[in-house]
Formats: sequence, structure tokens, C-alpha cells
Amino acid sequence: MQLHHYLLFSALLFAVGLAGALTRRNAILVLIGVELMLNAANLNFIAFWRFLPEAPAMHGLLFVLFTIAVAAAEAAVGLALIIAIYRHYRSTQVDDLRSLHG
Amino acid sequence: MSESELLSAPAPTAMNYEIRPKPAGTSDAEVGGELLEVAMGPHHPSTHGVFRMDVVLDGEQVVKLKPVFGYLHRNHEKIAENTTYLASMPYTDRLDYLCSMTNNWAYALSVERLTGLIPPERAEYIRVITAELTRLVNHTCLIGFLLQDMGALGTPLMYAFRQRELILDLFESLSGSRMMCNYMRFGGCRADLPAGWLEQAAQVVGGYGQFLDEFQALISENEILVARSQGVGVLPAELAINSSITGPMLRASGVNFDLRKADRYGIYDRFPFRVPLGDHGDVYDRYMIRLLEMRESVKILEQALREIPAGPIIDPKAKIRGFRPKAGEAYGRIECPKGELGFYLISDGSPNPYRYRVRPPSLINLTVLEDMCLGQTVADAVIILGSVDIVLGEVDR
Amino acid sequence: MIADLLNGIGLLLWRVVSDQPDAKGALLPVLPAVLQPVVSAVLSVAPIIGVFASLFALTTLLERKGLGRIQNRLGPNRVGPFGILQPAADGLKMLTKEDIIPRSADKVVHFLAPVCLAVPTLLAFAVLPYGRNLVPLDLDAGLLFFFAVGASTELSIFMAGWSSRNKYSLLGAMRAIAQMISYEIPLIVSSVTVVMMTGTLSPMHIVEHQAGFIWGFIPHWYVLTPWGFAGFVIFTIASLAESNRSPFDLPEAESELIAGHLTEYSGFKYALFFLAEYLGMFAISGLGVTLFLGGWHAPLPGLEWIPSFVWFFGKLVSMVFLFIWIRGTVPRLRVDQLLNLAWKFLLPLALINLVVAAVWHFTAVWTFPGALVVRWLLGAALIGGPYVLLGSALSGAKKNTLRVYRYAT
Amino acid sequence: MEIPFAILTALTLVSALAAMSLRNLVHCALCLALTLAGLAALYLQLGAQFAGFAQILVYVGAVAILVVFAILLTNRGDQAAATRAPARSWVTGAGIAVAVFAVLARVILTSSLATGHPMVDRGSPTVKDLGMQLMTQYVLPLEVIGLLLTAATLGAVIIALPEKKTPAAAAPNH
Amino acid sequence: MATDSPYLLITVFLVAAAGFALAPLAMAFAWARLFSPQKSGPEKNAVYECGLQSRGDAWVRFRSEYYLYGIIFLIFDVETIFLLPFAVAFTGLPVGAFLAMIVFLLLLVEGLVWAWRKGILTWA
Amino acid sequence: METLEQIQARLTAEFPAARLERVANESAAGQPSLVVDHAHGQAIARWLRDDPALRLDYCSNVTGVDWLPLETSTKTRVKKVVDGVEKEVEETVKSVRPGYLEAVYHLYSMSLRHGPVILRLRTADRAVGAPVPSLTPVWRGAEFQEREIYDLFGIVFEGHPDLRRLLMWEGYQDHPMRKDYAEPDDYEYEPTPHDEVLEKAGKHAAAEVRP
Amino acid sequence: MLGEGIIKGMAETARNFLGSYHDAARLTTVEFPEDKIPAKESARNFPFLVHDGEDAMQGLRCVACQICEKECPPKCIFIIKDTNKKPDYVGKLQFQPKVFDIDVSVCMSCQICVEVCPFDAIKMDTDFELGGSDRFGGLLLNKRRLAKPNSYYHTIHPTEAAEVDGRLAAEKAKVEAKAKADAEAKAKAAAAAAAAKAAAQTTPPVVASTPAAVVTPAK
Amino acid sequence: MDEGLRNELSKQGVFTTKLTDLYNWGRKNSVWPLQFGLACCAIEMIAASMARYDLARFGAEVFRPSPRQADLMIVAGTVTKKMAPQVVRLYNQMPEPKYVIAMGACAISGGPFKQGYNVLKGVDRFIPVDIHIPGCPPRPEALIHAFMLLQQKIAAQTFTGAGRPRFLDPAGPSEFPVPEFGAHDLVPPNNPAIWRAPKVQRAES
Ligand code: SF4
Ligand code: SF4
Ligand code: SF4
Repeated sequence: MQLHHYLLFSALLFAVGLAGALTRRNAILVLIGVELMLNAANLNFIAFWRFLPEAPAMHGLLFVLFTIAVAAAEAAVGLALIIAIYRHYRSTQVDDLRSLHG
Repeated sequence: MSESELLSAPAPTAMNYEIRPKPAGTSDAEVGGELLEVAMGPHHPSTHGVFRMDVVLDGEQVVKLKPVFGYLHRNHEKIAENTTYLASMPYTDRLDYLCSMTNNWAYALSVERLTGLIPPERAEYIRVITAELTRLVNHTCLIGFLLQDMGALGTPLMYAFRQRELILDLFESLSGSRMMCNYMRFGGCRADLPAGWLEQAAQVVGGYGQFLDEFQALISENEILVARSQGVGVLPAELAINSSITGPMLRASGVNFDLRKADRYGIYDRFPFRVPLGDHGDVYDRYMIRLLEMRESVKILEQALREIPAGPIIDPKAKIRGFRPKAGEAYGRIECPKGELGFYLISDGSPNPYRYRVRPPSLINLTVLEDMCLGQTVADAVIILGSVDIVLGEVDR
Repeated sequence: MIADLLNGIGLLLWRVVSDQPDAKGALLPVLPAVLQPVVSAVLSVAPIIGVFASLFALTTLLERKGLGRIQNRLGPNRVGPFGILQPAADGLKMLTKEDIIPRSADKVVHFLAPVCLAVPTLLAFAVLPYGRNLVPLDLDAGLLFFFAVGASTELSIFMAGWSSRNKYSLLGAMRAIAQMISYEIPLIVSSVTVVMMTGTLSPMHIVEHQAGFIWGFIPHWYVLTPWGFAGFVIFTIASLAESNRSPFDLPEAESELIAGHLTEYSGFKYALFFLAEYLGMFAISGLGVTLFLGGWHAPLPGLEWIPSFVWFFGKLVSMVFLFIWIRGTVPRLRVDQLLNLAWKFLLPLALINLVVAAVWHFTAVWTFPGALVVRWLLGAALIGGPYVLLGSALSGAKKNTLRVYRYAT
Repeated sequence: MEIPFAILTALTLVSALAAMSLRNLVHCALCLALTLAGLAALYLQLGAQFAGFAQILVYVGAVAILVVFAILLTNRGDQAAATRAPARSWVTGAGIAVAVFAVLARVILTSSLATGHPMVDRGSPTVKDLGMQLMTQYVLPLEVIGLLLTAATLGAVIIALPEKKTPAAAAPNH
Repeated sequence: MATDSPYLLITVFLVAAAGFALAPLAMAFAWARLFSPQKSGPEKNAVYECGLQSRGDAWVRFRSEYYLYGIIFLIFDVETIFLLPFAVAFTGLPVGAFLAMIVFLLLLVEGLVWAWRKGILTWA
Repeated sequence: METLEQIQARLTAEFPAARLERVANESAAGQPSLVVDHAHGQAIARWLRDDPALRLDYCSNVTGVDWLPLETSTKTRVKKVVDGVEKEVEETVKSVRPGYLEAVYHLYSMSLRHGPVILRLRTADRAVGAPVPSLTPVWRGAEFQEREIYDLFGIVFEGHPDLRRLLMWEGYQDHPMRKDYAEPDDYEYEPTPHDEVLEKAGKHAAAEVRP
Repeated sequence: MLGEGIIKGMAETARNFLGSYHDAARLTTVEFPEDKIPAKESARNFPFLVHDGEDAMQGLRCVACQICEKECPPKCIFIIKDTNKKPDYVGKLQFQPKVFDIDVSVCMSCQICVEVCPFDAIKMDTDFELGGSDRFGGLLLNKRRLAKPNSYYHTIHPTEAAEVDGRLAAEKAKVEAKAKADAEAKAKAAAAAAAAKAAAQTTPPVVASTPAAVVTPAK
Repeated sequence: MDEGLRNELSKQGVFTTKLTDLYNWGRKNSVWPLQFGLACCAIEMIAASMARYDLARFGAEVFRPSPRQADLMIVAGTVTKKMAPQVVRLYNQMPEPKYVIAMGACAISGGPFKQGYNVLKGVDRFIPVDIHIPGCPPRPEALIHAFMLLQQKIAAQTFTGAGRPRFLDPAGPSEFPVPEFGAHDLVPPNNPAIWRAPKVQRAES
């Protein structure tokens, strides 16, 4: 296997996430899409770490850990936001929110 | 546990509860999710038979609770009105089927009120003995069931039933049946004590204190029990009185009212026993009051077994066949383990009662179930129900 | 060929029993090279599944008998000698029982849930060291592997509860998740102390670190240190909760939620849940044994000749017995108390325990006579103080006390 | 090497697609969990043991759960089915995604960086090395992450807190 | 006893475990097909609700008090993935590194304490 | 405790408009009771509860009674002018006391420990749904018992907060505790039939014999 | 301290667990089909009809007076009188039941039939192993299945049976004595009063001890 | 046994016999009752599972609260008309093979309360009952005795042929109609498909 396989796969995953985030109406699904994109990026880190000789020994791995942390924080805040929005507007449909905003 | 004595604690009076108290702690539905309507019962492992609570839940919290009755409505009153006075006696066994002796007594007492029959001394002693044994059985089983509801896996219930078997043995050798004693008769009792019964009873009663100690060690101080039951299902005294709550449940709310003291029926004024009272009116108090009441019952029993005189066991005026009371009516009541059990009889001079009514403590004690459960969790609702101590045979009759 | 094979198997068994390294090495060379890795893996996997499946059967029986004894009765004793065939009968019946899937249920998820629960639970067994030379998989991050597969069972329970489309199931599933996530943190943090001391996440190495005896007779198990003891207690409580055992059996709280997330499961799917639950309990007890009870080490010097896996399984069964014993004694907690216990008691305690462990580590340089005792007392004080404080805060928050009652005469 | 890779990527991709296209939100969440688990397997395959397990622990064990909670809190189980018709242009969204993928793929395939590298043998980095590195070189980022996580807790909790439990109302009790 | 590739063993284990879980299900299915006819019916396959006909759907928007716990759990779960490498390295680390970890932990604990104080951890 | 006469006297003083009727009781118990009119039912109940000398805070038992119309014949000697001569003639007067339903309340005092005082509320006739005032607002303990009476006797309690059937199912149409209730016929298998059951079972046995 | 109560409780269960191996009070199981708890003397389950002598149908004490049928609360006794009479234990001519059915699927084991029976003809059995799959045939007990000899009565309720026998014997003796006296009086209508007195003296002294355990219904 | 016979047997049915035996053995030794009590008899049922009588010895202490996991429904107590639909529904929701024990006079026939307007005169009007235990309440030993009768019954069940139990017969019903609440009574008052009132046989003299 070579690096570009992983990168391509990661790009594919990214695209899937993006497509979902763009087309789905439900805010939670949008968030899921974003998570997918973040994870696709994570895969890149590991792949680069694995394949590129120049990369310092551990940085890729640690970066992944940090990204996981950030993504988790993002998920927490994002989902909290969705809940708060839901509580306010009684909906998690993105369009509804838009129209409610005026 | 030290015990502080209190002479004749004054009973608080009823407050005006003309408006249903607003449930505390319920959230408005807007904030939470959708409400979940759950039927708990009639087939539900917790509900002591075919009782049903229609519960509306917000998450885990109870926001509405409606008891639904009638799944064991066996038409006791109708049957009794179509049959003779005596034939209703075995049916009373099946009212509160854990306490047939006290049911018998309450019915016999009411008929005695109606007719003026007077049980002889020995019969009165036997009645006290059997009634207090019944109280032991009932409270022991109740505590077992309550802990089962609380999630103890059978052990307390098993110990309770181990003890129950001992008393049932006594009942069986006295009356022939373990549960359905059909033992008392108008103006006395059906059969005299068999030989050796008193000694056997004394032995069982003597061992009871030790059992209660063991039980105390097993569970009463258990942190989980304490945490689960303290402050849960609080019943204020005023509400309790206004809702006609009786029995240990009332006393757990701090109201000093025990028919054995208030009515002094039978020969209870000969026994110097005490009435334990709770201060919080929560599940823990209801649990502990029953434990403490058992200790008092043991004292009564010890005295009664010591003092029982010889003599006849039934009023010689009593008739088995052709029993027709004069026209009139009577309401008689006793302190059965669950509360005030009353029988209201109207006689029109025929062999059958014209009106036969059971005042069921279990049913009436459920009046405040919703008030106690609102704002608590499902798990609490289950143990609150358990702590009320109901038996469906009596609730639905 | 056949003779070689038999020979190899014999040697393998002998090596296992006599605690020799490389047991599989006895058999593998006999086999063709292509097969070797796969057979090697199968040789590790099959016995684990077999042994734990039988242990499951045995435990259900022993639990029923043990509970019986606790409750003054005999328990199952009529199916086969001493009731030994009871689990077989139960299994047979479950297999032939009709399988009902509620009409409105989400059928796919309903079917997948028990499988998704059983598989990770079994996987967790891969990293436990069963004997001196018996570890199927020595991963560098073995402990993390264990926790990771453990964490993925939560979703399966949710799947079971949600897909049944039954109110009790849903409530049970939500409870299960809340409970498992809450106790996962104390579970991990309490194990971290051991990792700190041993400097490895590999269960095998952790066990090796507990070899030897202090003063020649006290085993060098971590449970015998103050932080280890505290960690063990926290770990045990958390593992009770993680395996949904009484007093943390809220998800299937019979008296409240019928059977919780299992309400709509019948036939062998139900049995599978049951199995997975017990396997989970074994796995987590096995981990507890590994982390705190010295794994497969013998408790006394001079007993090492007994095969090491005997010690491991002995300790495991003792843990399970402890679980059964607790089950036979205590009532169930309520949801909020359960969460309070996790977040306001176990978690702070587990975090403080980290400090205690660090202090233990940094005071290891003390060499004066009696230093061990001093360190022990210091550690005990450091963890005991917060225990009492947090404990009284937990129960004292609502003034839960034993009460004095008044009497009217 | 190829076969596991193929299986894993296929699995991951399919479940990712499912996660983004299924109607029932809970199914989406479950598929998300599967996708993330597949990714974790890829990490393992790449030799990043710790990251792989950490991925399972955090994503399957926690994030997925949180998503499920959020779904149950805001949606009836199959509500999404009722509002299936995509309001936003489905085509536009998919088009953008395809375009992005095309660009990315082109970059990857043409970049000298991406192609032609064999896997570097980095031995197997132990958790110990990781820890050493983390606690020496990366202490500052660690603390920053700590700060971030704390901020996230506070933020998320404040945002998600039901009104009745706003700190102001809850404070007097404690 | 380490296998060549640790993941081979995990894979085999995975397959075996799945087989172990599925085999009896398959057997049960086969039994039902061969001998004991499956009989479903509208009542039998209705949702159980204490013997009553179920009213209302179980799939409601469920008010879960647990959500807030979920958030805190997530944060602490992330914390553990930093805590574990630290713990592994702990014996080789100076006190300073330990203090750094303590600071990290304290930050999180602060969040916990804050939540505790604000009554978020007080349920219902 | 005051006797019922005394209570009645005080009540009449307090509520001059109220119609109160004392019902004697021949039985050994000697518990007489007081029939209260609808208009003053609740007010009197409240007064009984709050009066410091009575404090009947505890409503122990509530029940219904179904009184069928009662035909009584009394013989009277009437002076009559028969054929212009005043004679004393014996005449039988048939009087039909109309049937009615009754709700009976047994009141006690927990604080003063006395009782019972028995109140009766009577409906105008035996029609299903004949009303009486509910005393649940005064004593909540009456809540389920009044529901039960509504269920089994068909008395409507006006002012009851939640008057539904208690024991029988919704949609049930009978009031089975009434004396004229006819049971549904399910006597298909009666190996030991007696009296009326014999009749009912006989029908089925006959049906069974018929091919 | 937190945990104390739980540990106490666990000590208690441990005591029971260990006790179950050596203490009979802590292992209360009676293994039913093999071991049986001895039936109490007064135990009652379903009624049976007592017969004297060998022939069950001839020796039934029941005179089909139908009192029990009337008094049985759930009305589960069904009696059809035989048309011809036969002498009972005192020699008086009495009816016999042609049909005597008890539906034990209804019987509530209340013992009221026993209490009201003036002839000590119906008693309570202690047998409880009546379960079976046949509801209609199996649980409607007819006269043959109900009839059990007096000796059986003695084995299950010895004290009570002895009392009953004593009472019956006394009654019989009384009746016999009276009959004898009557007969003698008739035969020796003209005989002297002294002879009659002598006949009375031959009557065995009757000690009709009212049994304490059984309430004799007012006859 | 001669060779030919043995061959014949093994060809024909020894396999099925063995299988039947095994199947019946498994079923009869693992009868899990539904945790279901209606009235007084339920207390004796509980007592039967308690220490002195210990139904657990037969492996039957696993009282399952959900019908989905239960094999045996012990109808212990009075089935009122209000409760009857629920009982039938619970029975329907149990998976096959399932058994019913009617414990106590009430469950069999309405018992002492059979004259009541709200009492069902026997649960077998709606669901098929395997074993009846008379008694009011039956002693715990009587329940154990009945339980053993049920075990015998299970052990005697055949696998094929006309005599096979209902659940092995593809044509046999596994759920029974649930009665509805009518204006005066249940509609229908019994299930004619499983309950027919027999003519009472009176043995004379
Ligand atoms: S009362 Fe006695 S004698 Fe009369 S019919 Fe009944 S059993 Fe026979
Ligand atoms: S015991 Fe009771 S129910 Fe049974 S036959 Fe005798 S009187 Fe009837
Ligand atoms: S048979 Fe008897 S004990 Fe059983 S439920 Fe009916 S009345 Fe109660």
C-alpha cells in the first residue's frame, strides 16, 4: 500500500462527509458530516506519519491525539448547540432555522 | 437505637386540603422532552398483584400518576349480600389474604356489635394472640416485598418468608389452614387451642426478637436502603388525616392514632404497649415504624401467651345455623396491620345482610399515592407503593 | 504425521500445565507453514471461548445455588447430579424456544444488538494473561484495547433498548448508557494508578511487576498497597456497574422496568445477552485480578508449583463469588444516586488516588527502617481522609442518617 | 496488506455513505460509529496502535453516545422519514462534494509527496515513548488542550442546560 | 506466545466471536424452520406493556437528564487518552512533569467542580 | 362526645334552613345517624369537621346503600260515615315508600378520639345518575370511596374532582351493587347448581342436549 | 462511615450461607416429593364423606339432609336424595344421598360443611395432590371418590375422630338404651315400676364430654 | 435385539426418539415461570419458591417478569373479567412452547367467587390449561406436585404425529383472541374454539 491510497481514501471520506453536511437538512446529520471530515483529516496525519520519512517520530501520533481531543470538544459543543437551538426553535432542520432567523 | 419516650403525642388536626396540593418539582413540558405514558401494571413485577399505575414520565420523573383499580374486583360485597352471615366469614379471609385472622376479627366484631354477642375471656385472648401474630406476618412480608421492590434480590424476602412459615405453622395447627384461617365466629372462636400450641407459639414469639435483630443487621443500616428511602414519598400529617390514611402509614407521618388505643376494642387495654411514631412520613419511616411495631407486638404476645385463662371460647348464645340478627345497622372496626379495617352491616332481619360493606384500609391509603409520587422517579414510585402496603384482594374486594 | 500431531498436542498440553513458555510452539512446527499463523491464532482463541463459555454455564448454576444457600435453601439440584445439568437444560430450551420480534421493532438493529454485545465482550479476553506464559495477545496498549472494546458495548445495549420500541426497553437502555459511561471513567482512572507504577499498558507486564513477596511472605500485589487497595475498591464498584450487576442492575430493574432493555428479547437472543453479561463480568473481574490481585501469581511462596492459570481462575472465581455475594445482599440504587456515586464519589476518589500513587512512588526513595509502614500509613491517610469526607458529603447531602423514633403510650 | 485495506476501506466508506444517507437518524448514528471503528482499524493497520484504540474509546464509546443522546432529545425516532425531501439542492451539495474530491484527488495524485513512498519502518512506537514525548515536548499543548476541554465542558453545559437549571436558578440550592 | 501480527489474532478472535454468537442463533433458526413452526400474530408480536395494549409510541423525544453527563463523560474520556501515556511514562518522569499533569487534571476537575457546584450533577 | 340529638340541635341553630332527620338504629351497636339535605351537605360537613368540640377530621367510611321501594301496609281504624252512620272501620292503608339511594359517611375525630357521627345523603329516587353533593372537598379520604359508589350504585357526586368508574371498566353500563342488578348469563358449566343458578344453568344444559 | 451498613449486611448473608451447611434453621428446605412436612392434625383441604364398615356406599353416615349443601358458601355441593331410606348408625331409618357431588374446583376449603353437618358425616381431608389435566372429570368428585372409611379419618385427625366416635357412641348408647327401655316398657307394660328401674340401671354411664376442639353446632 | 431390528430402528426413528427425548428433557427441566400473580394464590406461589419449598430445586426459580422469556404461566388467583383480556394477551405474548398451570379454585372455575359479576368462571374459557390445581389456596406442595405433573406431561409429548402438541403443529394456533370489554360482560364470554361446556356426568350411587 502506498501513501496516496490512504490519501485518496481520506479524500473520499472527506467528500462523503462534505456532501452529507451540505445536503442533509438535519443539523445533527450536518454535524455527523463534519465529524467525518475531521476524521478523514486525522487519517491523513497517521498516513503521513507512517509514510513520510521526514516526519518526526511521534508528532503524527500526538497530533492525532490532539485532533481527537479537539474534535471531541467540537462534537460536545456542537451537539449542545443543536440542543439549545432545538429548545428554542423546536426544530433541528437547518432550513427551519434559517427561515426562523428571517 | 435509643428510644425517647413521649407520652400521648398530641395528634395534629386536619388542615384544609380542599384543593389538591400542587405537585412539587414537576417540570413544565416545554423544557423537557415529550412525555412518556407508561402503564405500570396490571402485570408488573413490582405492584403487589394486579395493580396498575398509569404513569406519565418526563425522562425518569413522574409527572402524573393515576392508579387504576378493579383488576381483582371479586364482588365480595355482592356475594356477601346474597349469602348468610356465617358464609361471609371465609370470604373475609380472602380480602387481605395475608391477614385472615384480623379480617375475621373485624367481621366478627362488627356482627357482635350488631347482635350484642360477647366473646368470652379466653376467646378475647386468642383473638389478640392471633391478631398480633398476623401483624408480625404482615409486617414481615411487607418489609420483604418492599426490599424486593427496592431491588434486593430475594434475600430479605426469603428471610421474611422463612419466618412467616413458622407463624403459618401455628395458624395451620390452630385453624387447619395456612392462609385462610376462617377461625373466628360471632361471639368467639371456632376451635380451642390444640395441645402444645401455646408452648410452640411462645417459642416462635421468643425467637422473633432475634430475627428482627438479624434483619436489622442485614438491611436496616444499609446505606443504599437509607439513601433510597429517606426523604422519598413524604406524606405530611395533615394530608394524611384528611385523606383518611390509617395504620402504620399514618403513624409514620407522626399522627398518634392506633385503634387498639383509641377504641380499646377487645382486651387491648390490658396490654401496656407503645405506639411508635415517625417524624418524617417518608418511606424509611414507614419501614421503620413497621419494624418497631413488630417489637411491640412481640411484647403483647409474650404477655398474652402468659396470661391466657382457661374457659369457654364462644358465647353460648351464638348460633351456627339459623343466625338472623335483628334489623339495624352497625359499623365495627379494628386496627388491622394495614390500618383501620371496618365492616358496615345493615340487617333487615333476614339470614343475609341487607348491606355488607368493607372499609378497606389498603384502598383508602392509596388516596395519597399520586401526591407522594409526583416529582419522584419511577424507581421511587415503586417503593412508595410498596411502602403503602396494599393487598389487592382488599383494594378491589 | 498423525503421531506428530498427537505428540504435539500432548506437548502443548504439558507445556500449558507446567507453565512453560511457548506452548503453541510445541504444535506449530508440525503443521504446514501457511497454516501456522492462523492455527496459532485459533489455538489461542478456541480455548478461551470454550473455557469461558463453560465457566458461564457453571457460574449461572453456582450463582443460583449460592444465592440459594444465602437464602436458606438448596437451589437447583435435581437436573443431573447436584443439578449440574441445569445449564444444559436451560441452554437446550433456549435454543428451541420461539423467537419473537415485535412487529414495530427495528428488526435489523434488534437482531444485531445481541451479536454486537457478545463480540466485543469476547474480544476483551484477548489481552488477559491467564498464566505465566499464557497470554493470547500481548499488546503494548493492551489495557487501552480492553477499555476500548468495553466502551463499544454501550452502543449495543442502546441498540437493544431502542430497537425494541418498548417503553421499558428505552428507559432501560438510557439508564444503561448513563450508568456505563459514568462508571467507565472511575474504572479507567483507578486502573491508571497501576499503570503509573508499572509503566506499561500491557497486562502481561503488569502481572510480572507484581511478582515476588515482601518480607518473604506478603505477596507483592497492588491490592496490598494503600493506593492499590483504594483502586481495587473503586475498580470493583465500577466493574459491578459496568457489568450491570446488583446493586447497579438498574437497566433491567425488574421491579421497575420489567426487564429493561431485554424486555422484548426471547429465545436464544436473550440467552446471548445473558451470556454476554456474564462474559463481561468475567472479563472485568479478570482485569481486576490482573491489575490488583497479582494475576496468576501464587498468594504464598512455595505454591508456585501449582499451574499459574489455576491461581488466575481461582482469583477470578473469587471475584465472581464476591459479585454474587453482593448481589444476594444489597438493594438497588436509584439512577440519581448511581450517578452521584460515580461522579461525586468514585471519580474524585480515583483522581485523588492518582496523587496517592504518586506520593507512594516518590517516597520510594525513603530508606529508613520502617519506611514501608510509614509510607503505608501516609497513603492510607491520604486516601482515607477524602473517603470519609466524600462519603459523608454523599450521604450527608440529604441528611441521611439512622433515626431515633418516639413512642406514644 | 491489500486485502485488509480493501475490506476496511470498503466497509468504512459504505458505512460512511449510509451514515450520511439513511433516513432514520439513529441508524445514521450507528453507521457513524461503524465508520469510526473502521477508521480505527485503519489506524491499527498503519501501526498507530494507541491512536486506533483511543479512536474507538473516544468516538465509539463517547461521541457516538452523545450523538445518540442528542438525537433522542431532539427527534422522534423516525421523524427524519417524514421530511425526507431535500429542500436544499441535493445536486448542488453533491456537486460541490464531487468537485472537492476531484480537486483533492488531483492534488494527491500529482503531488510528489504523496506517491511513491514505501511505508517507513518506525518500529512500533510504544505508549511509553508517546508518553515521554507528550510530557516533555508537548506539555504546553497538553495544557492548552486541557484548557480547551474545560472550556468546552463549561460552554457545552451552559449551552445545553435547560432554562430551569440555569446556574442562577440552581445556585441558591448549593 | 505473541503471534506474528497481533491483528491477525484479533481478526481471528473477531471472526470466532461472531461465529460463537451467530452459530446458536443459526441453530435456533434452523430448529424453528425444521420442527417448531414460527407462529406470529398481531397480538403476539405486539409490544409488551404489562399486558395492556400499548398506547403511544416508545420512540418519543426522550428527555434525557443524562445528556449533560454525556458531555462531561466525553471530556473525561478524552482526558484518559492523555492520562494513559502519561501514566506509562510516569516512572521515568521528573516531578515537574507530574505537576504538569496535575495541572491538566485540575483544569478538568475544575470543570467538574463547576458543574457540581452549579447543580448540574444534581439529578432531577 | 355529644349525642346525636345535641349535635342535631346545634346544627339546626347553625343552619336553620337545613332539613335534618335523625334515623334511629335498633341494633346492639346503637349508632343512630343523621340524614342531611343536599343544599347544606357540604356546609354541614365542613362545620362538623371544623367545630372545635367535634373536630370530625376523619372520614372513615363512605358507602352506598340501595333502598328498594318498600311497600308497607298499615291497618288503621278510621271513623267513617258509612250509610250515614259513623262507624269505626278497619282499613288497610298501603303506602309505598319510594326507593332511593343513599350515601353513608362514618365520621370520627382523630384528634379528640371520638365518633362515630353518621351522615346520610339520600338521592331523590333510584334513577341512575341521581345526584348528591360530594364530600370529597371536605375529606379527601372520600375520594375513592365516592368513586366506588358512583361505579357500583350509580350515584353522581356533584363536586367530586374526578368522578370515574373505580372498579369496573370504562364502557361498562351497569351498577352491579344495586339490588335489581341482573348478572350476565355465563352459567354454561355448572356441575353443582342451586336456586337461581339452577335456573340459569338449566337453560344451557337444555341447549346442550338439543342437537 | 459509608459502606459500614453494607458490610454488616454481607456478614449476615455470609452467616446464612455458611450456616446452611450445618444449621438446620438456616437450611429450611424440605425436599417435597421425597420428604414431606407432616400434615398438621387439624389440616384441611377438601371434604370427604365418612363411612362406617366395609361397604362404602352402604356405610355412609350422610343422610342427605342437604344442610351442608345450603350452607356451603360457594355452593359447590350437589346432593340428590335417594328415595328409600335405610337405617343409620343408630338404627334410625334415614335417607341416603343418591348423588353427592363436590366440585373441588370451586371448594374454598372453608370447613363450613363440616361444622354444620349434624351427623358428623362429612370431614376435611388433608390430601392435596389432586392436580391434573382433566378439569371436568377430574375435579368433580362424586360419592364414590368422596367416601373414605372412618379408619382413614382416624389416621388423619386422630384426636378429633376419637372425639367424634366417642360422641357417636354415646349417642348410640343413649338411643339404644332408650329403645331398649321403650321395648322393655312395652313388653312389660304391666310389669312393676321396679323392673323398669332395674332396666334403667343397666344403662352404661354416659360421659358426654363436649369436645373442646370442635364446636358442636346447636342441634 | 437382533441385527435387523436394530438396523430398522435406527433407520426409522431412533434418531427422532433420541432427539425428542433430548428436546423434552431440556424443556421439562428448564421451565421458567412468568412472574405473574393475581390474588391470594400468588402468595402461596411465592411461598413455593421460598426457602421451605424451594421450587428452585427443579430449576424453576427463574421467574421472568417479561412474557418473552417465560415458558410457564401460573395463573395464580382470581381472573376477573377486567383482568381476563390482559391474561390472554400475556399468554399470547409468550413464545412457544408455553404451558399454563391454573392454580387454585379461582383460576380453574372462578372458585368461591364464581357467582360474582366480574369474575371469569375459569381461565380455560380463553386459554388452554395444562394442569389444574384445586385448592383455595393450594398448598405450596400442591404447586410443586402439579409442576412435576407438568414435567411428566412434557416428557410424554411426541414430536410428530397427530398427538403432537399444539406448538409443533403448523396448523395449531399459538395465539388466542383477546376478549373485548362489552357493556355488560366480556365479548365474547368465552372462546368456543377451546372451551366447550361438557354435559355434567352424574354417577349415581
Ligand atoms: S349436612 Fe351432613 S348429613 Fe347432611 S347432607 Fe351434608 S354431609 Fe350429609
Ligand atoms: S369446605 Fe366449604 S366450600 Fe368446600 S364443600 Fe365444604 S362448605 Fe363448601
Ligand atoms: S382460589 Fe382461593 S386462595 Fe386462590 S385466589 Fe381464589 S380465593 Fe384466593
